[in-house]
Amino acid sequence: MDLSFSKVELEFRKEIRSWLRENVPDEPLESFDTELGFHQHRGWEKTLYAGNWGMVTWPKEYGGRGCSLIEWLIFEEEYYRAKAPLRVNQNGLFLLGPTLMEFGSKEQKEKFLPKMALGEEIWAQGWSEPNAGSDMAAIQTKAIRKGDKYVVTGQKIWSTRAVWADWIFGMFRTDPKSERHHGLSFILVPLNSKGVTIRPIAQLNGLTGFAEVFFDEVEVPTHCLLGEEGDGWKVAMATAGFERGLMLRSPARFQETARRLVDLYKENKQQADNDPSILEAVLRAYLDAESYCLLTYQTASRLVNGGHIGPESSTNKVFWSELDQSMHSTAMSIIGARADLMSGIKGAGLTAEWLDGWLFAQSGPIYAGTNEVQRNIISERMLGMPR
Amino acid sequence: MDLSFSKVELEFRKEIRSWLRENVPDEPLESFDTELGFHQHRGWEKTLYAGNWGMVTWPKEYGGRGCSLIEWLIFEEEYYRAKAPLRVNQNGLFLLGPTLMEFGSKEQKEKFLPKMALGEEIWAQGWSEPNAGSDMAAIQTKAIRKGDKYVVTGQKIWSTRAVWADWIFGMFRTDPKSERHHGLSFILVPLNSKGVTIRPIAQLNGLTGFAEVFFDEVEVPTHCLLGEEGDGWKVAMATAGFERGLMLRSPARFQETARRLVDLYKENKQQADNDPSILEAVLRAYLDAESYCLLTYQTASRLVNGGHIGPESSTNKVFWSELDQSMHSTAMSIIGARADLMSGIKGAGLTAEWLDGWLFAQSGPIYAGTNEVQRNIISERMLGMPR
Amino acid sequence: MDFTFTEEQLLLRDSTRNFLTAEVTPSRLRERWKSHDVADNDLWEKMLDMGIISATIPEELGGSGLNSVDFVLLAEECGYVALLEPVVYTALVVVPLLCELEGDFPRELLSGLVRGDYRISVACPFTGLVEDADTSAFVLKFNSNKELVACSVTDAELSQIRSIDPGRRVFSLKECESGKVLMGNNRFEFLHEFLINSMAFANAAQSLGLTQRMLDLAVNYSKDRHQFKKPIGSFQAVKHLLANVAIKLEFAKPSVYRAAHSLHHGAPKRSLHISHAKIAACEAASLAAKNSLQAHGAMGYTWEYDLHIFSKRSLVLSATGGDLGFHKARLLDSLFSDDFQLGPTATFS
Amino acid sequence: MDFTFTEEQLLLRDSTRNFLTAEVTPSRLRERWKSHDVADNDLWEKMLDMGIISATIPEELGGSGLNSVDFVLLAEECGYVALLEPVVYTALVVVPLLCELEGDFPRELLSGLVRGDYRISVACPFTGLVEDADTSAFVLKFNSNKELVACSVTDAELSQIRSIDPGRRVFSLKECESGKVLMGNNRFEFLHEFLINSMAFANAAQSLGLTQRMLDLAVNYSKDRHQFKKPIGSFQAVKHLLANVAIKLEFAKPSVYRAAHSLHHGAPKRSLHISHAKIAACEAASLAAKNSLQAHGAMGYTWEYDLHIFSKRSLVLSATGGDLGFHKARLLDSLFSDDFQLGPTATFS
Repeated sequence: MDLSFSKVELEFRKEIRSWLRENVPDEPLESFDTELGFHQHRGWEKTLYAGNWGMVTWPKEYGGRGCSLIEWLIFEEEYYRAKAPLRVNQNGLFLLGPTLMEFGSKEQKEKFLPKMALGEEIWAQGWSEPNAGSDMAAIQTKAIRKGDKYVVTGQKIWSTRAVWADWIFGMFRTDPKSERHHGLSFILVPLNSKGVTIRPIAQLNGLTGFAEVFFDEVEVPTHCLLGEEGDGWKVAMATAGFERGLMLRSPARFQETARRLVDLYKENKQQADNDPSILEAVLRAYLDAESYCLLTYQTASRLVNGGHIGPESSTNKVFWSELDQSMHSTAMSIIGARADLMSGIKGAGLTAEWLDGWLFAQSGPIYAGTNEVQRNIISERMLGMPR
Repeated sequence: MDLSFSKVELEFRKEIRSWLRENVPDEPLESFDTELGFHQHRGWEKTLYAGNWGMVTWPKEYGGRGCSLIEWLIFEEEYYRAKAPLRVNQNGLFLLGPTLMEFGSKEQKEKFLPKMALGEEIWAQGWSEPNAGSDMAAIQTKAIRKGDKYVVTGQKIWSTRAVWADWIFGMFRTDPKSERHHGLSFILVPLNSKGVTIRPIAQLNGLTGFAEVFFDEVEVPTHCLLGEEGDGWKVAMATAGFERGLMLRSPARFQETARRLVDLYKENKQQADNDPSILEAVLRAYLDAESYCLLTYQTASRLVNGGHIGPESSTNKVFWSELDQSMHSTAMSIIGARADLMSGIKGAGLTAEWLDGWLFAQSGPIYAGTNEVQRNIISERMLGMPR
Repeated sequence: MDFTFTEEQLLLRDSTRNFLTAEVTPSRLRERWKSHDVADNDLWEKMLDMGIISATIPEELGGSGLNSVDFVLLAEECGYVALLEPVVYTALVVVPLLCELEGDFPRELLSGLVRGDYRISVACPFTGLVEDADTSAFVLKFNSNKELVACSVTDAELSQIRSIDPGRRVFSLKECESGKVLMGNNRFEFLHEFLINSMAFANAAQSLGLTQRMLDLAVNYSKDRHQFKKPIGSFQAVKHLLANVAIKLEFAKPSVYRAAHSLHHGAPKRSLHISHAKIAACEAASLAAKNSLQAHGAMGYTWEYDLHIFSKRSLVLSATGGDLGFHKARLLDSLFSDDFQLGPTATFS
Repeated sequence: MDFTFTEEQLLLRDSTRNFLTAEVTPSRLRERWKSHDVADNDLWEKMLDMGIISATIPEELGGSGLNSVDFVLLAEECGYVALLEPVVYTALVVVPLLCELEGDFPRELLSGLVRGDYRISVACPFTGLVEDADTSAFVLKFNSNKELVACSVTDAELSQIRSIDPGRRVFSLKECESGKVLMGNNRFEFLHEFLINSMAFANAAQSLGLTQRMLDLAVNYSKDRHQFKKPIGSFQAVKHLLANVAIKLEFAKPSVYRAAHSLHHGAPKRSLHISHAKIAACEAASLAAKNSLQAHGAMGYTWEYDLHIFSKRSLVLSATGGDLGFHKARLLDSLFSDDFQLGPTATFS
């Protein structure tokens, strides 16, 4: 055990910090759930790529730097510290990317990864269907093989980023006679294909962060199959592991929120101390964000040493989503009488930022597998309790 | 709505307060989970009865005063305020008593109620069996009718007070071919019957508050059947309603604990304020104990006006048990570094009292139907959610 | 001692419920968000005709003379439908405040309300902001001299503030000291507390209704929505989420009804009781918002689905009328004062 | 940066686990509660032979020279079996404290420990009480002069104090100022904090083990116990109770391991890290005690069943070594100091 950074790691930190200082836009971009914001964020991805920061953990030939997971955490820390824009291509970079790395052919990696790192191809996810939410094995959308093509028919829903994205990945039923988690395959579909219709869905903040995607006999070349036909469940479970585990929610994100919360408390101490629950909540935000960081470094170290992510990644999902909710609720309590006011009054800008985070935090226990599902996984697969 | 006490109610309060002032023993009795304490408490019940305070809500002919439920609450308030001994016959007075009142024949009422009020016959409950805990319908202990007797064979467990009690009530399977909640009957069994063996079970505090009761062809006269044969489930559900609902846990009990907690906080303010979670918890103890009192008065008023206790009594059980747990945990946090020390050091007496309450509070979410079962009842019967 | 409502009170609640659930539908609320009309005058007229708007105005001035115990159940129903028109504040804040005042002008204002000539709003004593100022003729507020004044809205400059709740219309208004003085500053302390208590109580009562509405939505959804070939409401995890809301609601209600009683009778502990009610009811609503959303999954996170109409309103009701910190601090002050009675026997003393 | 244990460290953990789970069974603990013998000398001898007792003593004095990172996993295992003999305090409190001191006597005491001549305990810096004083030859404590002294137990008058944990042997001892001065009061501040940190860390590490043990008991029980014709562990309500414990434990662990590292390296933030670890681990144990009991139902509430062996011990470990209030206050002091680094990049700086 050595909890100090190596010289190489320190150098890396210095490099990314100085690059970000020079390149992060002064003004925050519009939300990537707006058309303008989406294009701004795509532009930012290109800037990152130009600095060779697209996805530092990937091998050089795919647009990366071959960095270790520890360096990835350092990158993320500097990224959040610099308040750099959120990654519009997170579905691609953090979910599909690692899956491609594990299950993709050389051709697929070459075809998809560099354009992903570049932000030229932005990815939506296509997990859920109207009748397959928590119960993902109930997927019905078909992809029937005809020669060198799959013909996709059906419907996906809650596809984040799908409104303006270029590609979607997801599970499709390639064996029409199959049931549950058998006969599914992991397929990548260009969203500009003939027969694809996208209906944006407005979220609680009024923006269209997700969409319904309808497939009407959409033809997809068979080289868009990831892994073996019929192995979709296995491939998807690996992706879900990344989502809950290391990649999707960097500790830095929550540490930055905790830092802002401590500042908010300090600036409003007198008002905040009226409510005796707040100080405890602020302390807990700091400790829990710190714990999340520690566990992540521990997991990264384990992976670097040849270990694997197991069902304990579900503990992550529950932990960060509840931490995020609790931090934002605490902020709302501190803001108190003006907690709902978004603009038109002094201090409303700050409130609006917290409110936006608060709304988003409400979705944390739902997306990427509800926390109820995660707790089932923890008890069944980690603790071995009966189904 | 009139939230003031009537002249009659105020007079009643005055009378019980002055009687208690003169009669409550100066020194606390031993725990009724010891042999000595059990007999002391039986003596106290006789003293209460001599003052005509055995069970004030019962009709005069059964040893009561015909008081209203509101007067019952007043009685309980004064009782806890005076720190009078806990009622060793609570299984009889608060659970079986109301059940007898609803389902008992005139003869049964005359036979059982006065002796219950007098403390001459102290009751144990016999709900659970080794394989029938949360799943009460799995009861297997048989009571087979032979002529004018039931022959009881089987085993009950977690029977509170059974170590030294005189009678036990419970559900028995009178139809040996029946399943689940059919074919059960509610029967009263003298514990000095031939064939009854009692094995005391030590609790977390080392005392034997409950027991296993073995029945080996125990003969019980048929007049000990309460309600119709085969109607045991219906009768028992009514009893369970009393248990969760109005009678078993008076608000006064928790208000007294909340008062002690506020005092404990005030006396140890400096130490307590080190932990920022404590002040909030103390405030919440006060508010929740108050809320519990308010809801109880509301329910009592509803019943006085001809209403009934419904599945919402399950909300009571969850609420008071979690309140009790939380108040005692908070006390443990305030006591801090000496929280485990029961005697031999300054202040240990106080700690021992809180510790004893803390241990007992741990059982709150378990007995009288686990809180998991209660939450099922709330969601299914009160909210109408599917089974 | 009788902690029940009368048959009459319950009947009035039922008829109000029938009216409101028929009229104030989510789609009507959504229309209002989009419309350029600043008020739903049709609805206001109907509620005026029903006597709800003037319910708490004394009978001699043409109202029904209802007190806060009579009205609390109606306020709950207004919360249940997330009524946007300021009916509850009119009946529970504006009218009681005007009734506290002597002189002709307050009586005139009350009569105007009965006639439906105009609406009157109040400035929040914490932020100075005014809800529905644009549809009001007068705003009641404390001026910098601590006098209570009635400002004519036509004289004031309004600027709208955006709330996360699309149904909330709230404004800051430029100092209008020129308003008519209703009461000198010798009664400032009393009236200031009176105003806070009225608003807090009104918010608490509506929060009960909001909680029930969010719970109903989630329960119904959990029966319809199937996953793993079963309604999701048959899973313990979902059941217990909603059972917890039911428990919170069940125990919040009597604290609000007690507050209604204390307010009506001017009980010495009324401020305490109202703070208790505000905390209990707003926390119930906030748990309902959280757990109902969780029971809905992604569906509850959409703009199209109605849940957020109620959850956003519950956020507003918690923030206004004194936030939780204000009410907790007020309770703690009492709890630790030397003469505070605690323990059994102290609840109704 | 490498946040993993070495193969060697893990192997030592495994062999210690095998030894302890075989030797320190609940029935052996129960024997000890009842026995008049004040110590399990047989067990102590075995652990001395294995080198666990002298593990942290420098090699030149005959120990194994393990540091706190090496030993933390062993302390966890001692917690897992609720070991009553004061092995963890010896290795993590007494030995490091003596190693901080100069002069012959501390070295002599360390050598005595290696030889198994006697045991040494420390007085709690918060209460002055001494665990296992009756089986010790010396007690390390601060006298009223703030000097660190080693008192001979034979000179002191012991009086036993009853703990809710029947396995805890704790004593007050009459002022024995006559003890040999080990260190003058010029280092009082440092040594006082050192002592608190050592105890808190030792308790945190053992609490992880206790948590795991209570979780294991509950998981196993939930597989065996059937109700409604199913193992109770198949009900979501029971599953989620225990999943919550697993989550707490999973996130408490790295905070304890980081504390071990900071302690070993004398990191400037070690006190903070230890407070964090103490809170996280003791809260995990306290949740485990509560939820495991709930999963067991009445069975867990009996004296005969083993759960309370571990839950009572976890209460003791939370109360001693600085209670939660002490550690929270210490953290808050830092958190709000002007130069405190927060946010991403501050964790390992």
